[in-house]
Amino acid sequence: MKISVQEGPFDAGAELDAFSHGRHEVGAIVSFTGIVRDRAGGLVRMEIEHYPGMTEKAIAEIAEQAKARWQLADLLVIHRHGALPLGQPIMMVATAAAHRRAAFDAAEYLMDYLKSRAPFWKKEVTRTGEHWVEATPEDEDALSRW
Amino acid sequence: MKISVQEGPFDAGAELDAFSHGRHEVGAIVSFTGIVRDRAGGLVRMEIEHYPGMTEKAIAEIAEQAKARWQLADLLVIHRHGALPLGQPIMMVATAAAHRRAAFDAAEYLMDYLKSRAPFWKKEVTRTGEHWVEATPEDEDALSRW
Amino acid sequence: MIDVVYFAWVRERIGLPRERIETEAATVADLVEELRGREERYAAAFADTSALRVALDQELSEFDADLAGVREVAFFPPMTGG
Amino acid sequence: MIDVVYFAWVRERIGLPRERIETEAATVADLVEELRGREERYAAAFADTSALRVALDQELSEFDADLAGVREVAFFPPMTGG
Repeated sequence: MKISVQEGPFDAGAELDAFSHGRHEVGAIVSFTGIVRDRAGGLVRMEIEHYPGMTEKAIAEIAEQAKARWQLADLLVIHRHGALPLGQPIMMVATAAAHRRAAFDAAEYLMDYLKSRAPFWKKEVTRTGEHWVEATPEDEDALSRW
Repeated sequence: MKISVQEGPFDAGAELDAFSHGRHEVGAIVSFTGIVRDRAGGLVRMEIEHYPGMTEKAIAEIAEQAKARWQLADLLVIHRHGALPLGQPIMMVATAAAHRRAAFDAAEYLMDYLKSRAPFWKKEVTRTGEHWVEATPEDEDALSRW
Repeated sequence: MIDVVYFAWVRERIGLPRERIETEAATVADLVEELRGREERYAAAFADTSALRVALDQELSEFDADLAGVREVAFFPPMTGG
Repeated sequence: MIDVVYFAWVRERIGLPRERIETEAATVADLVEELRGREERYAAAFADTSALRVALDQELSEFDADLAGVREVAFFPPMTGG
């Protein structure tokens, strides 16, 4: 199980290959990559703040729950903080399971919980100003699925 | 949109990187990799037969439906045929969308339909014999979600 | 004349991947009946058509479908890709 | 003595990321009341606690939670990771 909270970039393809390498016990690997997107137009960069210490603990807890619930062979969580330019990967999760449904569900669970329960905050810096991204009711509603 | 039905191996990480590169319009990329797994014990290799001509048409149709339904920015399907050793990637799908829910749902849809509607048949060759993998009622039931 | 192709265990039971058949069969079911009457290996392959799928000119179809204008009929078990 | 930390727009409104506070507050709500009374920037940051989340010693908690034994209180808006 790899969990990394980091300022530097990562290579999603290399991470996926390392995560998948030599697996004989799993049939299904799912990955999710979140990318800095220009939602409103004019985005210059995304700034991600986090709560060092709590972040790692919160992610580890979410990861342990996913691992136990779907009997995952393995999982991966990488989340960046700091200033990220447009088009850059923000974060990634990967799950390895015997069957595809477990791998998909666990990856969605990780994403839903990371979004609303891990202490990260996103600020969008555009050509005309900057503002904190607001959590939506859908983010919270997503948790009720689980 | 990349669709490939091929005998040779592929590198899931390199495919994911190529698929993700330079995307400014999407926030979410999901990938699925299916791997040859030793289900019963004693697996020597998996042999995948397909129906050349129909395979490509069936996959293209499934892909077009997913692309339209979830307004995907892009998608990728790679499926191998021939003899595959244990631990090797059999196939891969990837989806790119503005939001994570669309990317996840479209990837699951692609998998569910590729499994039951694209003309591939798997034979497991074990140390004690060989047998064709049977479709399960769950495979067909999975389609009713959509 | 129609091309008939077989996959997976249907191919193995019949013992060949493809053949060209002279037939007057109007529907897939008629063709299956005709093939069943040929030899034991065909009877074995087509014993239970609920375990089989059929494609006409590379499109999934049904056993009651019409064969008029069809050039290629394929018989195979349910798919197991992915 | 308790460490109070702020994140995102809470940090920006109050104008500092962390401070050490001498307090007798029994609950998070008591502490919020005390901070509100300090200066306008605190009143602004804590105007609507339904828009805020609180963590005690790095675990998510509630505004009616007890502060006994707590070393670090964090205030921040709902998370927006992922």
